[in-house]
Amino acid sequence: MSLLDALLLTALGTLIATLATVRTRWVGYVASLGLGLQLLVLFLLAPLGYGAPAVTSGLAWDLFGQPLVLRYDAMSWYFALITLGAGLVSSVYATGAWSDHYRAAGRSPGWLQFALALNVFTMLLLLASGDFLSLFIAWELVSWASFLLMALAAGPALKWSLRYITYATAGAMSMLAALGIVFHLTGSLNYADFMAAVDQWSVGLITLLTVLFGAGFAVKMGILPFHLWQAGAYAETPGPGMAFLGAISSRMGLYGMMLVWVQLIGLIRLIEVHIPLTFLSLRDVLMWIAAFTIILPTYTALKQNDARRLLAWHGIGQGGYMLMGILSASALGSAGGILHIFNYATNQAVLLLAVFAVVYRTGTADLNKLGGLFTRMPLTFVAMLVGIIGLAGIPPMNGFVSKWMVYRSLLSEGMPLLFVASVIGTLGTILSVYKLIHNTFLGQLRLEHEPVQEAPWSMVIPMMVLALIIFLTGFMPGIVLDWVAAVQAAVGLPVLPHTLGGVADAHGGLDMIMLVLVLFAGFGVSALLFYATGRSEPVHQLDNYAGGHFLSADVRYHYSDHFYAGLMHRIGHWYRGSFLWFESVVASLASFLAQWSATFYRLMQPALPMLAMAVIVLWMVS
Amino acid sequence: MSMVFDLQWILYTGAIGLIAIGLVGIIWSRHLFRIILSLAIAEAGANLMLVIAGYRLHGHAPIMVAGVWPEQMVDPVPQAMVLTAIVIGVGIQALALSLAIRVKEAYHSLDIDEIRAAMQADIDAQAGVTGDLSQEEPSGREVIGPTVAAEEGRS
Amino acid sequence: MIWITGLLVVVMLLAALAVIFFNNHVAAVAAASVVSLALSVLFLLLKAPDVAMTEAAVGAGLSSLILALALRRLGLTQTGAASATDEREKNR
Amino acid sequence: MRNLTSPLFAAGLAFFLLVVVAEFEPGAAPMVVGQAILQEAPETTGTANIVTAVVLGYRGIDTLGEIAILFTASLVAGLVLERRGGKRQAQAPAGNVLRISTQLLFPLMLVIGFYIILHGHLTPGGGFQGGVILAAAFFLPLLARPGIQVRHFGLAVTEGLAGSAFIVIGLIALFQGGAFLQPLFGTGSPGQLLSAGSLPILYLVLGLKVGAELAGLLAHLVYEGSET
Amino acid sequence: MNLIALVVALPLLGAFLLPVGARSVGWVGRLLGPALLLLTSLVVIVLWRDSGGVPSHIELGGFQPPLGITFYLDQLALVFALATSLLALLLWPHAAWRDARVAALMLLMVSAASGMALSGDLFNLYVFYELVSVASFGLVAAPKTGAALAATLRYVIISGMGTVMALTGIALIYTQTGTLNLAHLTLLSATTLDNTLGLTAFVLILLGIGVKAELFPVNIWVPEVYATASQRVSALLAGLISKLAIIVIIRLLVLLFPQPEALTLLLVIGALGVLLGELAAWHAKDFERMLAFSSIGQLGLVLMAFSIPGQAGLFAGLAVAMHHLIVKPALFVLAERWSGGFAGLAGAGWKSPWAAGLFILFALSLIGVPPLPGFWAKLMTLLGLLGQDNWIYWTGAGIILLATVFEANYLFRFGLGLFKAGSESRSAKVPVHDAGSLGPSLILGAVLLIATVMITPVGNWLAGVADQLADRELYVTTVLGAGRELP
Repeated sequence: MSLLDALLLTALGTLIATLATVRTRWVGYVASLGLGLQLLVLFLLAPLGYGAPAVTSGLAWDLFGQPLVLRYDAMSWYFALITLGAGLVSSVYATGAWSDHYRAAGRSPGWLQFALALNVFTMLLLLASGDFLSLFIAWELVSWASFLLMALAAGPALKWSLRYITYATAGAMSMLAALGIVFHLTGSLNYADFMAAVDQWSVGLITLLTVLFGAGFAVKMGILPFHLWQAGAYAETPGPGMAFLGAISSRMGLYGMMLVWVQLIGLIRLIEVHIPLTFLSLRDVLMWIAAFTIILPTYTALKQNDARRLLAWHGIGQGGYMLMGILSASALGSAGGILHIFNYATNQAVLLLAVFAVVYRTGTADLNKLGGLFTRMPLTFVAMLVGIIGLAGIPPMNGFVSKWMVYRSLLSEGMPLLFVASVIGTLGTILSVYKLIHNTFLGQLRLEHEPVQEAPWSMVIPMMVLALIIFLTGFMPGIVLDWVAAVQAAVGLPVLPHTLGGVADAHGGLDMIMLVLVLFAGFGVSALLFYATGRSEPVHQLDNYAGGHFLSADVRYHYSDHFYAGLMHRIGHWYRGSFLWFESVVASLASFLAQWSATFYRLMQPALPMLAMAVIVLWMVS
Repeated sequence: MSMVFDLQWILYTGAIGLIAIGLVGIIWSRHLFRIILSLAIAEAGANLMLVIAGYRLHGHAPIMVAGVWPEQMVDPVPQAMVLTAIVIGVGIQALALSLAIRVKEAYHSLDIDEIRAAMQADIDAQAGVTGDLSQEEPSGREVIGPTVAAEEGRS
Repeated sequence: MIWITGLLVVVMLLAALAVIFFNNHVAAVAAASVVSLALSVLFLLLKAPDVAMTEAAVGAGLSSLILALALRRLGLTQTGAASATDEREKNR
Repeated sequence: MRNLTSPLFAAGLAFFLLVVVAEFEPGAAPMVVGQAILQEAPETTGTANIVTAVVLGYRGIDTLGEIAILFTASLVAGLVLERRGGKRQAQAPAGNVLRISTQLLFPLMLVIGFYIILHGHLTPGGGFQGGVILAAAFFLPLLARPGIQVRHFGLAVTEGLAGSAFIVIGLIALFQGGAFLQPLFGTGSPGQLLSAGSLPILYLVLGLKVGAELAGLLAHLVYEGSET
Repeated sequence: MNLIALVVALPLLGAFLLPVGARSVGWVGRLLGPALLLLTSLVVIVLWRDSGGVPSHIELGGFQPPLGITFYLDQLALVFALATSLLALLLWPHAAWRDARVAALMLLMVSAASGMALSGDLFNLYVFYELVSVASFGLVAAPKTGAALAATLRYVIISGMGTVMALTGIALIYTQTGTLNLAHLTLLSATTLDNTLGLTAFVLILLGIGVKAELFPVNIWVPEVYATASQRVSALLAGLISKLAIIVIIRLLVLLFPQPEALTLLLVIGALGVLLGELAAWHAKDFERMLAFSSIGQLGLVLMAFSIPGQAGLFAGLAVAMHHLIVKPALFVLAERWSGGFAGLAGAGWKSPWAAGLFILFALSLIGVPPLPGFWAKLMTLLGLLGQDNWIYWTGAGIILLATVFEANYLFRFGLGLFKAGSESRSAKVPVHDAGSLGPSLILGAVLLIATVMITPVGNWLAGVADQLADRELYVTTVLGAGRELP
């Protein structure tokens, strides 16, 4: 009965307890308690995060001659920590005030909590998979669990969740094909045989397996060709559910990629595989896909008018950074990529919780209908501010550390074009993130939002905790870098030498503690000057003037409608929607084939095909 | 001997000819009554093939009659099988004819294509579904159609 | 023996073709009973008396009777040499 | 499209079958099982007509299946054609010649029918052939006097009882420790009317059943509606 | 062991007596059918317990095997005989309670179906197959609507052609081998049927019996018949009878035609069936026809699973067949209340949550979502297909994977449609399921869940059945007895 069994059993216990109390009022507390317990058990497993050997579970089945092994290693522990963290925060957020609001809207928060607990359980199971069969089983369970979470809010969510499940099944089927090929080649489905046999396989076979496995994981991760479902599906998920999905659910795809591409096949082989007629290797192709995944979704986020859609498109973009970092295969780059999973999870979670706090109070997430909430909801504003600073990658917050590491490794590994692409991506991030905070909090408060108060404490506390985590891991990134180093060791990547403050290497590295202290010193001096000299006097938000003459109080002068109209005027024609076009081509081809086959059954005279088949087959036979 | 070879050829051409003509009749003719008739012809052909399977040259009928030894007799087993097959054929023919009578009453026509069209229309009507041959609502649009993604901006 | 079988088979095949290509349904039923009659004689030649009797009684006798009755119920018993096409208009 | 392809495909099928069939050596059935049955049948079943031995003895369950198929066919035809209180078409009364000849023919056909059934195990013929003749016999009065009511219930009872008798005889063999449908009551002396144990009884029962079924079928076909 | 013949004889006796007795005896006549079915399932259970898994055979009429007809009782035959009785009892059509003739037709179908499962004689299999199809003509035409009658007529025509082809196939085999007993044929097949003639006979019989097994070219009748017949009859036809037809084909394949061409032929037909079935199902706009096309697709999958050479193929095929045997009838029973177009059913899930929950469970199992047995069956099939070094098998596996995506889409398009919110969907006109109409689905759902929990014992048992099915020598020695001189 190892600790891993304890973890899985507590997760199962939470699930059953939530199901039992799904109708009652205190289902939220039961779920949060359960998730907290799981987090505690995970801390008991903490040595894993610092390089201890993998823990295997006592429960092992032998199904149809295939042993199912469950084990946790440093990577699983790292992902499990983020999953449980995101799960706990979302569950706490969903209890209390928000659940009453949700119940008033006619939906049951109990089922939302159950879906959250189910997602957490299936993800912990996925992270524990010790061979291909349990990987595939857990993978299907995770996709169907997130399907349940998406489909909970009926209405538009049904259409999007159907679209998601079609993509997810296609991905799962490509994984099943890869699984079948591996079984055919090695005769068994466990990782050891795969790693032993992978040396003798031909280049074509390795590319095929990489592509097939990769397609399955890329669908979940929202990597470029398969990203169309993610924004809409996540945006329609009810409140905390979206925070959970945005933070960790698509990163399960990354876990799969790291497991198969990096640990089992090994990046060295991907680098050796050269694509004919081009100078690129397979890894370079994947990195360019990651680069485009950074750029395109981020600039689509720019155009969104709904805050949830904006952040959902961001989720896809940031996924590209993580993949780019890991694929750079250098100690610094891969550490940056893995660290970015943690950082972005916290940033995305806090931003989404802040947006839903705004929705809780104002009832809408439409950026064209908000503004000036800074005066009414200061704490939510602080949380969003910390989130966007982290997301944009500006020093005091943790986002800066991981993005710096990725950029630094791109340069030192000699990939300048990729560096340029990711910088364009960051530009897009900063623009869209600023639109988010400006249209929501800055500018002038609208008439109808006068009575708005701060979000209730049950929602503010999780946001504040997350903001604190973002700042702390930005101030002392060493905490997370220890875990990242353990993950690198577990996966077979070069381990990054690091200190509490950041990265220590020959070229001066990065020391966040020093940097943040200098920054605060600067703020301190300017704050001193500003407040001490008494020059400043508070001015009412509406007491302003434009073009030399005063504006009366009833005229709201707030630039928030179609925020980037000017920019769009210039780069608008670049949005050709080529992927949407490609998807509709595939859909209409399939529906044409379907109509033909239906007509085959409708019009065909019964006897003719029978005779035709008899003659054709006899001809073939003789 | 050529005589033996010709007999077998004649019998088999007869049997397979009957089957082929029966199958052509079923597919080619448009009138339901003719299809049922051709079905009977095809089954007659199959029965003939079964009997030929049991025929032995210069054999005797499998009836214990004085002066005939079992070695000279023809194989009785296919004859038992054909007995059953013939009666099955008539059973199915009677069934098909009674169905044809009722179908003519229901759809007032015995033309196979008209019946099929009327039946399909009935099934569609009963299911409350518009037949997909109508042009006004192309089928399968709503599944993953581009309109779904259109309103959230191009990407 | 050969000539009789050969003759019978030819008659049978012609009758079978007639079943399909005759316009008049009553004639088609007649052709069908000719086929089964020829068939029962053939069975006799193949030393299968039981089967011959069954084919005669069931094939020629009963099935022609059933077909004739069905024709009457379907209203297709006009004996004139109406062609298949106008007959379709009639029973529309 | 149909008019072109169907003869083509049928010709193709015929050609392939002929090619396959050409390989058989002419007229020499292997008779692997047939020869053994021919040797063994007279002693084990005691019938002169070996085909009857095969139909009722060796392959008894086939024949049981067969009468079940005929029973189902007439049941379904009845189910489909029957309509409560359907209007009776006013049919022209049959001419005198037909009426008188049917009165003459009716007993004759009954005798022939039962003769063929009872001698099933001795001479060619048996339950099926005799049953058809009986059915034709029952059908004649319908032709002669179109208006008369057909005692469907009577037909159904004979049909049901005859069928179940067939199975009961089989079950008796089963419950006496033998196998289902095992011929009973020994074999008697071959060639005699009362030889071959239970086979003639089976054929009698079978004949009655086939006769009643087909009569019912013909009655359904003749009348638009019919009381049952 | 001879009592097994009761499984065929008793329902037949009941069928003969029912039309006679039904009017006079009233409810006794009505209860006779289910009572007989209970009795036959008891007989099978008792015999199965006594046989203890060892196959045996009985001689009908007491004649030595190659001459007389034998019933071969191995695990496969017994399990399908039991499934026939139990499923017929579970899905006893409503019309059968009122009309004695429909009850008689059901009894005939059950006795013929168990006959098909048990019989060990080629022509006897054909006769039972013919009895099953004639009985199914009656059951399908029972509603007596214009569409039902026309659909049945087209079904009769195509079955008629199937009969002709099957008869020709049997004639060819008999001309070549001279015997009809399957064990004897197995011995002779190595020398006589291992050539083009053997394959021609197999193709003809395959097309003949394939009509009922919904194989690709001959399943034109499926959508019309399942859309017009009553849902419980369609459930029986799609769930049970099609499996029996496939089991007969597979027994012939394993015993008489072990050539590889036959297997590739099955694969090609199966693949075309899957592709066309799933695409047409995706296109269907009403519930029954969607289920009809999905059953064509599933049976194509069963055929592809059986086309894998060796014991693995039989195991995968049996797994998929048994899984479909449970899921499809349950879905058709759901269709009793939820018949008609999808538009009329929007929001029906809110009013009858149990039915919606059951539909989701069955849909997940059909698609192959892990813990459910559907996943294991599909996994075994795919691993088997991908395990062959032959590009046709790999394209077959690809087609299955593609079909699964379509399956997930159309099943959950309907599933989510059930929960489409909106005021009009909660109105009264949406059909509602109550406990009565859900009975069979609930039982079959419970069976599915039990199979999910006990997947390993069920898997091992199925592997045992597949071993017995694959073992040709075991069949021959059981039926003919070792060392007997043969004619």
